[in-house]
This record gives sequence, C-alpha cells and structure tokens, in this order.
Amino acid sequence: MKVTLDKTYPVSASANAAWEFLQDIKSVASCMPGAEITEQSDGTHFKGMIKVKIGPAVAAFKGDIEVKSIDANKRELILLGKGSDTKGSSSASMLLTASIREVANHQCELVGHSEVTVNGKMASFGGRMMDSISERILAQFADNFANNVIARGEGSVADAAAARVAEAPKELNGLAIVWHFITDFFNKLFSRESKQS
Amino acid sequence: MAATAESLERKDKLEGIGCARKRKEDPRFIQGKGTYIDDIKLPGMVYGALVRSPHAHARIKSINKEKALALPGVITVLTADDLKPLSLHWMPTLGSDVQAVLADEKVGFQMQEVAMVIAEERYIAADGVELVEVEYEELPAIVDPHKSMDADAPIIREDLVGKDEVGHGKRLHDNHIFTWEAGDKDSTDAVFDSAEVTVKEEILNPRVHPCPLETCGCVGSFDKVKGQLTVYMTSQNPHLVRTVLAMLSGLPESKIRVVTNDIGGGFGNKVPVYPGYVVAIVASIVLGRPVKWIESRIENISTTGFARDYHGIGELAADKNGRIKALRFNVLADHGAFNSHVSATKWPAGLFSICTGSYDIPTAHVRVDAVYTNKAPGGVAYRCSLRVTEAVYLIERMIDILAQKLDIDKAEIRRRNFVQPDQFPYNTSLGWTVDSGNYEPALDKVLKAVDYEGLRKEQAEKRANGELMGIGISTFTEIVGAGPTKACDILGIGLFDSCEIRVNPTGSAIARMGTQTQGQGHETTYAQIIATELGIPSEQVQVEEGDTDKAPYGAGTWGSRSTPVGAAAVAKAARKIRDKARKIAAHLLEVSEDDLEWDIDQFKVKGVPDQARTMKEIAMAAYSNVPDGMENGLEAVDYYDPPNFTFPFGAYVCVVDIDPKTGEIKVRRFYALDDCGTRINDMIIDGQVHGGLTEAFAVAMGQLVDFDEDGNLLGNSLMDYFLPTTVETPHWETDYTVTPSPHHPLGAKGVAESPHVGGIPCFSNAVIDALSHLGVTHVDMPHTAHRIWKKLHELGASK
Amino acid sequence: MAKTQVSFNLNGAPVDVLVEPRELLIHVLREQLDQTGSHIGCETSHCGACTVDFNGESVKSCTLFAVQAQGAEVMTVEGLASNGELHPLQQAFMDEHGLQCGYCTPGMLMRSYRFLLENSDPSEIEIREGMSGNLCRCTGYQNIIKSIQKAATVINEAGRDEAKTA
Amino acid sequence: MIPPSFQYHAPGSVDDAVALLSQYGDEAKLLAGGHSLLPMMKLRFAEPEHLVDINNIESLKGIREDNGDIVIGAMTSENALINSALLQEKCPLLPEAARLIADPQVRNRGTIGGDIAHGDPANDHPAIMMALDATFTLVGPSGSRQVAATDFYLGTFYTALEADEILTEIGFAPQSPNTGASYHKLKRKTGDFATAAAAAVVEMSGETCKTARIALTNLGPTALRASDAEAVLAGQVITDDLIDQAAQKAMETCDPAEDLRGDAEYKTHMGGEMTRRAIRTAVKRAKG
Repeated sequence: MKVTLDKTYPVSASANAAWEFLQDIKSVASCMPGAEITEQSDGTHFKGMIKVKIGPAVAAFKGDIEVKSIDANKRELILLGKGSDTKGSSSASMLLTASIREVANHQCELVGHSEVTVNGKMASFGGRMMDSISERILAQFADNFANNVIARGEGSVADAAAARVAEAPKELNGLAIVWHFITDFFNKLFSRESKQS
Repeated sequence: MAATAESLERKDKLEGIGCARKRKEDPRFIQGKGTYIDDIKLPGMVYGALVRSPHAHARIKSINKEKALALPGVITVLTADDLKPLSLHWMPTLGSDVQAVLADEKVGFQMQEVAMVIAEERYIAADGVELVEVEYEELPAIVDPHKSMDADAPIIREDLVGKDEVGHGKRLHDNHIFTWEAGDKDSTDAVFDSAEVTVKEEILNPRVHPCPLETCGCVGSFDKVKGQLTVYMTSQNPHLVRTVLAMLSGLPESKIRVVTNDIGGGFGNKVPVYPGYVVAIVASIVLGRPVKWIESRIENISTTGFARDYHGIGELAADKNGRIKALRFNVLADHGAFNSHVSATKWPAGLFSICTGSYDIPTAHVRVDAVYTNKAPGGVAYRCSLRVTEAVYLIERMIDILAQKLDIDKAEIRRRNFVQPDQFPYNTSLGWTVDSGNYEPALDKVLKAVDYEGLRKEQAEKRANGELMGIGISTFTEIVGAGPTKACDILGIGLFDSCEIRVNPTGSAIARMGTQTQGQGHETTYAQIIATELGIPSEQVQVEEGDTDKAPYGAGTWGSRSTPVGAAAVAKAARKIRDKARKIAAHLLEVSEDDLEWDIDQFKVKGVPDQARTMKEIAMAAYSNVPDGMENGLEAVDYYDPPNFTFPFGAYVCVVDIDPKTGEIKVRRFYALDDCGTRINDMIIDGQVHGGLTEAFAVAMGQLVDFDEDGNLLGNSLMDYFLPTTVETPHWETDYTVTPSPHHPLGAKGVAESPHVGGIPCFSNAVIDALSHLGVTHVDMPHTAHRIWKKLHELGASK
Repeated sequence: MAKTQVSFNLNGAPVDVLVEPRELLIHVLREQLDQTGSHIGCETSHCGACTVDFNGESVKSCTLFAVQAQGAEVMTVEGLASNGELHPLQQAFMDEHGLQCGYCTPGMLMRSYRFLLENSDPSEIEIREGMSGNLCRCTGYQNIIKSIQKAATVINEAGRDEAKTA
Repeated sequence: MIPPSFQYHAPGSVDDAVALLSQYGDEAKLLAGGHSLLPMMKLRFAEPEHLVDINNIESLKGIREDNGDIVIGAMTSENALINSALLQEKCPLLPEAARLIADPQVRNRGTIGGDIAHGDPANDHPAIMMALDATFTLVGPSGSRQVAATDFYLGTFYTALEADEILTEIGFAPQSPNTGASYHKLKRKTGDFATAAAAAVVEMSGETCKTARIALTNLGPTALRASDAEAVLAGQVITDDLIDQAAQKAMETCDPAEDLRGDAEYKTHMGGEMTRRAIRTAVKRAKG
C-alpha cells in the first residue's frame, strides 16, 4: 500500500536558518510527532521509534533511519525510515525528500516529497486511510519544524515559537484516525475494484 | 384395478426413488441440535490460535515467545522449530507439492501460519497471539502471475531450488510448477492457420473463495494410554484425511479415528488438509489433551482453499457458418505459494480438458502452466469438479464471441455445434468419452419457456431507445463423479466409493457410506434408494457417514461424487442383499429362485400372487431360518469403481436489465433446465439448483479475493467479500429433462454443481450481450456496478 | 480480568453467569450455557447466524457483550418449540426444504420468528427485506421465503380459529 | 476475533457518563450500538481501557415534540425512527433514510446519535441532518450547548464534539406544507454504506421552488451541503433542465476518496445522479 505526498509549508525564517536546522537529524526527527532518535550508529545511520496514537489504539513503530544524502547547494535532505510495529503485525517505510526554498529575506518554504509504504494488518484494513494519516503526520511535522527553526532565532517571535514547541503534542493526535480504520474496514463492503496501482 | 391400487399404496409407503420426501436430517437442525465442529466440547480441552504473517513474502529473523508464555493460561507456543524434531514442519499437499505447516524460516503469503499459541481458554489464546513477537525481513512479493516467470523474479520457493519437477513434469523456472497439455497441438495450429474465421479473447476466472457459512476447524484428541488419536474435523473426505494423517504421524490408521459430525457447508473449502488441523493434532499428541482450533472468518477467506485464479486465452477457429473447426485454450494458473491444488495425481489441471463442452469440435489443444505467487495456496474446486467451472466458462464465453463476430444468433450457433444424440458415446478431441447427452431438446424447451424470440424483439426495441437489456445463454456439459480408479487416484488411492448395508431382523436397515454430506441430504436420498431397491420404507433406513471407525473407506463428497459413485455403491450393495433375500424367499416358499419375481417390497411366486414373502419376513428369516450352507445375517458391502465419469448437462437463460446511469445490473429472469439423469428427490434437486445458481450469481456479480501490489489482502471479511442477501438474490425458475447415464446402476448423474458451473457463464453472457451492440466482446468478472459504468462511460453510453 | 455476575432470562428461565466484560454474548450462550444452536459465521455482524431474540428484538449476539444482557429476556432457537411441539416456522422450514447444511437455520428461524411478530402477513418483498440480515450459502433463499410464507399462513389460520372458538 | 480486556461502565445518567469521560480521558470510549467499535476491538485496532455503555440511559431515548420542534434522543435506534408514527407524519425523510441503513438486526442496536457523532462521511444521518437543518445538543462537564448540523462536521471523523462531551439530542422543525423530501442511496448490497447518496428537501409553490436544501453522503471528507445546487433551484420554475444544472453543481461539490467501492470519477457522477433523483422525487412529493 503506497502513498505519495508532495507538500509545501511556509516557514517565517531565513532559508539558511531553516537549512541549518534541517541538517540536525535528531532535532528534525523530534519534529515528527511521537518520534525520537534512540541511537546513532554512525554519521548517517540512526535508530528511532515513532508512536502513532490512533484513538484508543497505539501503533508504535521501531526502525532505522538512514540519511541518503545532504545536498547543501540544493538545500536538500533525503531520509529513509524503515520500521515495523512492535507487535510485528504491520510495517511501514517512508522515503522523505525535504528541501528549503527561499521565498524572501526572512521567508522560506519547506518542500517535502514523501513516499510512504505500509504493509500488513494496517494495509489490509486501513490501507486507503494512509493518505490522510500521512498528511496529518507531515502537517504536524511541518508545524513543529517551523516553530523550531524560528525558536532558534531571537526576540519575542522566537520566544513565542519556543513556547509553541513546548506545547506541541509529543504524539500524533490521531483520535480521529481510529475512525478512519473503522469506516475503511466497513466502507469496503462489496467494493470489488482492484486498488493495485 | 384393486391390485394396482394396492401395490401403488405399498410403493408410496416406501417413499423411495422419485419421492420428494422431507429430509430425515432436518429435525435436529431446526431445533439447534446439530453437532458442528465448534459444538464439540471435551474434558480438559484447550484452545489453539495461530500467529500469522503480516507480510506476503519475508524472511523470519526471530520469533520471541517469552511474553506469550508469560501470560497466565498460555500452555505453549509451537513454531516450525518445535515441529522439526517430529519432521512435521512440512506436509504433503493434494497437489504433489509440500506445504509448510508452520513457516520454516520464510513466509510466502500474507496470513501464512507462523506459530500456534495453545491456552486454557479461547480468549487467552487470542491474547497470546498478540504477544508473540516475530521479526521479519521483507522481500519483494509477486502478486501478478504473469510476472512469476520473469528473469529477475524473486524466488518464492527456495526449498525447491534445483528441483526440476514438483510431481507433474519439467519446471521451466524456479517459480514454475508444471506444464500440462492435452490434444494435438500441430493439427490444431494447422486448422487455425487455414481457418475462415478465428476469434481470440483473454478471459479471467478471478480468485474467489467458497466461503461456507461455517469456517474450518478441528479438535485433536490423543489418548496417551490407548495411543489412540481421535480427530473431529470439518472434512468433506474423512477417510483420505485419515490416510494423510497416518502418513504424517506414523501412527497406524487403525489408531486414528476421524469424525466429522455435521458440516456447515463445504463447497470445496473443506477438502484439503490445512496447517491449523495438523498443528492442533500435534499439540494434542504432545500435551495429551484435546486441542480445539477454529478458524475466524478472516482466516478462512485469507488462507484456506481459494478457487480459480485461472488466466485464460481462448481461441476458436470456425467456418463462415459458425461451425467450430478447432479450439485452442492457453491458461496461466496462479496456485499461490504452495501447490495445494486439489487434483487427482494424473490431472494437475483437473478435468479442464472437458472445455470442448457440448460441442462437436474435431480438433483441439489446451495447455495449462501453473506458477507460484505470494498468495495463499489452494485451487480447490468451488462447487464444481476440478477446474470444470474454468473450462465451461471459457467455451461458453468463446462461442458467444464467435456468434458475435459472425452475427449469428447465440442460440443458433450452439445448435449448429451440438454433439448430436446419435454420436453418443462421443469421444472428444481432448480424450473424454461422453456417455450420453441430448442437448437440442433441452435448449428448445428453455427458449420456448422464456419466449426467446419475444425477448430478442424486446431487446431490439429497447436498444432503439438507448436502454440496455441482455439475454444470456449457457448450454453446458459437466464432467463429474471422479472417477474410474484407472484414471483417478489421490495419493495413490483410487477414487471409488463405498456403501455397507445391514438389514436388521425386524426389517429396518442401516447404511454406512464413504461419502460425506455437507447439506446435500444424503441421509434422505441414500435411504430412498435403499427403499426402492429393498422394499424397506426410507423412514426405517438409517444412513451414517463421517466416522472412519464405522464407515467403509471412500474418497468423500466433492466433485459431485455422491450420486455418480456413492449412490451407485448403495444400489449395488442393496442388490447383493436382494440376491441373498431371493434365495431365502425361495427357501421359505419352497420354490426355485427362478419361480420368484420381485414386487416392490416382496418376492412372489410367478403367477401365484398370494404366495409371497415380504422383505420384512425375509429379514427375520435371515437371522433364524436360512437354507442349508447359507450364513446367517442380511448385509452387504460394495466398493463401486465407476467405469466412466457422468456428464450432466443443462440449458440456462438469463435476462438482465442494466441501468446505464449507475451501472447497476438487475437480473430480471433466470430459467435453468438441468438434466441430471434419473431424479431421486425433486425437492432436494431443486434446492441444490437454487443454491448453485445463487453461488454462480455471487461469483459473476461480486466475488473477488483481491490484493494490492505488495500482496496485502484487500477485503477478507464478510464486510468485503460478496455473499448476496435475500434482497439481491434473484428468483430462480427450474426445469428438467431426463437422459439417464447408461453406465450408472440408477441412471443418475449428479446435480449440485451444474447450476454453479453453467450459471456463471450464463450471467456473464447476459451482461456482455447487453453491451454487445456497443462492440463489447468481453468484460471480466466480477460484474460490479462500478466496472460496468466505467465500461459504459468509456463507450460514451452512460447517459 | 475480574469477572462480574450477569443475570438474565434465557428461554424463559433465569440464568446467572460469571463473565469478563469483554465476553461476547454468543460465546457465553454457547460455551457457558451450552446452547449451541446459535452459531458464529462471520464475527462482524454480517451473517446473522448468531441472531437471537433480545428484549423482544432480533440482535446479532456476536456484537453484544454478555454484560449488556443484565436483566434481559433472551430467546434462542432452543426455546422456539414449546412443550414438545415444533413452532410453525420450524415445521415450515422442514416442509418447504428451507435448509440444507443447517448452519444458518437457527439464526434464520429466530429472525423470522420476530419478523412475523412484527409483520404477520408479509409480501415476498417484505420478507426479503426483513431477512436481509441473515446470510445462507446453500438454499438461495427461495425455499426459506416459501417456508416463512407458509408459517405465516399457518399462524394466521390458527389465530382465526382461536378467535372463532373464543 | 476476540476483543481485548477493558473495564465496563454502565452509567444511568448523562452526568455520570460525562463524569466517566472526564475521569478517563481518551482511555475511555462510548459504547452505543457497538457495530463499528466491536469489530475494531476484535481486530485489536481499538483497545480502550474503559468502555462507557450509554445504552442504559433512558433519557437519551425517544422521539417527542417540543414546542413545535421534533426532538430525538441520541440513543434512539434506527428501527425506532422507522416505526415512529410522529416521524412518518411530520418528517417522513428520516424513516425513509433509516430504512436504507445496515440490516434489520443492526438497526435494532444502531442509534441515530452514534451515526451522527462518528463524523463518518459514509454514514447517512449527517447529510439528512444537514438537509433538515437540524441542531445537535452536546452535554459536557461545563453544561450543554447547541451546534447546527451544518457547523458540526470539521473533517473526516473530526467533529465539534469534545472528548468529554456526549451528543444527547437532535432537534429540527417538522416538514412544512408544500414541502417534499427524498433520500436516494446507491449501494452495493443490503447493509452496504453508500457509494453515493443525496438528500433533498424542496418547498414548492405551484411549479416554482421556494427553498431547497440538498446534502450528500460519502462524497467528501464529511457529509456535504450542496449550496450551489440549492441556489440553482431556489425561486425558479422546476424543469428537467434545471434539475440537471443542480445535479451538475452537486457534482462540483463532490470530493470523494477512491476506495473499493469506486474511483473518484464514478462516485462524483453517482453523486450527480443521486441528486437528480432525490430532487425529482422531492418535487413530486411537494406537489402531492
């Protein structure tokens, strides 16, 4: 079950500031709701986990993150994250290409292209909900990212952003998402079209 | 005449062959007193639940049982490593392959069996499954069989690397299983090269599942003291299963008892031996306690006994008048990750070569290539004989396509190609001898009943104002009743079947069979045969099946075997008893056997009507007053090895209306005429036809076991998998002709599968006929509203 | 997990069971109370094989926790025949060949039992709609519908006769 | 298919239920009909530590008239809607729609409140409520508040309902004279959710449409109100051509997610077709 997402998020900071932050993998990872780096194997390999709270259910994915490339000229970072949930009933991988595009002096954009693949129970019963789930994760990631970048600056704006960082949910609030699964599970009633693509 | 009236009354009392008597099995079912597998409750019984693979193709890096074992109530967790010492981690399949009982280092399909948690309670076993931690290394999966033999295709069965055959001849690729051919390729190709007309179409029989309302399950119960294994299970063929279990376990068959009790529908799903059964049985042997394993519905649809997945290319060569000169069918068969396709040893593609159907086709060649994919294993015969639905679907679709190309009426083109009555016994170009048939009268009767000409007129008018109406015809010939042991065996055991009858002193009787009912009403119909053969009221005949300790050996009930083979054994055994009864009667009446004639329920002295002995009197004498040198008792057993298959046929017409704005299909009318030869119980036959047509409707209109590109199952519960309700299911009209099988003792041929086999192409032919004026020659099943609308929209006809 | 006591009437007789909150009514009926007539066919409330009569309504007992039955009136197929006499529906299913493997039959009977109390003189279409929550794989429903029509006639005639004699 | 363990609570009043929700936060789930939640629990996707069963709260059940308005308790079953003489007389649209939901057994357990509060775009009541211009009463720790159906749905499964709130009542005005209503639902088979469905409430004076309310099911992230389609009809003499224009507008409102039921193109077209059929029937009924 594959989902491809192309998203652009505004960041009210200089392209350089954003790019600087983007290269700090641990911090970038911490922008991913519910995600954390648990171990750094070498310069480009990390171990981490992400906890996706889906209503009353919690899906915790453990896995490896690899920095595929860092291109300072393009201000582009390519990350590959692979993992499986602790019950081993589903697995997920995400190939993320994130780059910073300058817009104005203190305005830039975080441009994200991600390919998310999910297999196992979640793909069978919630596959067609991956779209919106991935979108939610990325949107919250972008929020946190922007706030973190700004927070590294100075002045009241930075303080406000820092405050927002502090408040930001540490887990993806997927209260709604459980119903994605539920209805997807129901809505597939007699819909016989192949979704192979 | 009084005598006639009197004898008629005696005959009616018997409720024998031809009587639509009520079923003997019903009283327990309508009072909730049936005994299905999950009703079995034994002292000390524990429960097994399976840990299954979330991945279609992956290597198992580690399995951690600790958390599960720590859960109070969990007794043990079994994996392949635990079965290895007993060398039970792999098992033979009915397709001459082997299948992992529990995944051995690798999984080949999503939901494959990886471990079994055994616990004191059902709920605890389910909790335990959640706690078994399995680490996988995912591998690329093959879902599309057309990609199985690609040069760079990942190898699905590493255990077979280097083996150039898996039971059925040479393999062409590590993911190839076998090539099977029939007919004469060269002469077929020659006819095609010089043919006036040829048609060609890609035709898929999609992957579906029989989905009986009761899932599979078993209770293994090993008595350590007696060394006796009793297995209660959902099996259509308990005797074959016992033999397989003996081969697997090393226990003598005399120490294994397989009991089925009542079965909640089978339709082919309950023929194979599944890993869940084996692990539960092994667990019982290891623990010395009864172990119950019951499939969930999701496990049932995902892992046990899928059907079809035949990717066919059909070709016909004909002259301008639509006379078929040659047939060429090539099939790519998706058998999943293990070849557990149910087939007789010599028939890896089942009876697919019956695909010449009801038609006189002088030259033909068929080829089937089977491949492995990362999908569940199976290939069972879903309410049909092995691969007969696939065969009949192809020919009944292709002849419509030919008619369309030549603009010949779809009834007329069938008439022009029917095998004629004087051609029987008819030898087909693919090697079968069809014993009997009378196709044209059947078709004519149906066309008249539905006013075919009127329907075609109406269709023309409707088309004129943009309405979509379709008329489907199917004139199919089936092949059932496997089969002559010279032609058919499974694991070396011939496909005969058996009956043992004992007549008690007071004139009642018990019959024990090698077959196994799953709702077909054997307790009733077999009793009716005995009633007619022996003059014992069917009410007083008890029929027992499904206990290998009691019943004689038989291959079970699948492929419509019960009537062609089982019922023949009943008649033969009964006749052996009647022969002995004649001797006793002669002795009692002090006349020669030749002076006696059989009359309904008694032997009478020819010409001296009041000199007679009833079967009831003879039965008592058999235990008290037999002629010198004769053994006491009145019983017989017969193992019937049929000289040939039987060939039921039928003519069906289906009328559909399609709403072009939504793609919804409404079945307006369905008229089904079946010829199953001698009819034993009309009530039961009609019930079988209703059921078979409904399953055909489900397959044609909605059933599909679907996967995404990574091998994740889409739609494996009844929320997704199409079982029609009362509202969608059409009303069925049934009719019949009677063309007895010349070689069957009763002339009966079997009926349960005809409506499924003949019904599916009839629905498709109707749907496609409704679109034919738009240039459509074929659309694959299932015919969902979405697919039909898309087709119409693409043709600009969805207004 | 702590068990709680649940008391309800089953086929007219009071029963008490100790259950975990998560135990499904179908499991408690079948395994604790040994009423194995009701069956499990799908576990997702689609097939209706587990249909029982619950406080005067048809419900699917695979999608109800046993704790929710506290104080309820529950009737299963085992309670359908009264003092040794088959219910007209049971007789009609037998007479009209309304069953084959018998697995869906208890659910069919319990649903049609309540359906005929809700609609004593139904048309074929009303029967088809009223029974649309029960799946059967064997019969194609045609004889089930005939059975229900026949039972309705029998019940209504009996009713008329009673009215006359009263 | 065995659900995980949980603690069971069966409060007898709304206050007690709200208190439990406040106490356990998102470890708790409400149990209404259970036909969505139980399968999810059996699949071990949903593993709530606490289930708050609100089936025993009598005050949440029933259909009544309250100074001219119709008021329905959130725990009123679908079958109760179907069998309500009051609704058949004063709001026939609701029984008509309820009859198209699930199957008879499920309709005995399934409730209007559960159907509404999910915020599931595939559920039928949200669109019906929009077409009826209904108002929902939500009760939480800080008392009760009213939200219009048209403001209730914020996203897929995302509603104005707070985690510690309970939907208690649904209120709307009875159908006014010269008004017709209809719900057309395309589904695969009995018990299926809508591939596409449309509700229309049309008030006529003669051949002219005074007002129209149109809403769509399972054709976007939430149930959708087709305001543009309504605008096409309002104040106009109804003709087939006008109905086609309205259907066209409804299609432009659609933003369905592809699923096994069909792709976006099919669903969007079906949204238009169901709208066309709903308007036609509603107009016919309005004219009597």
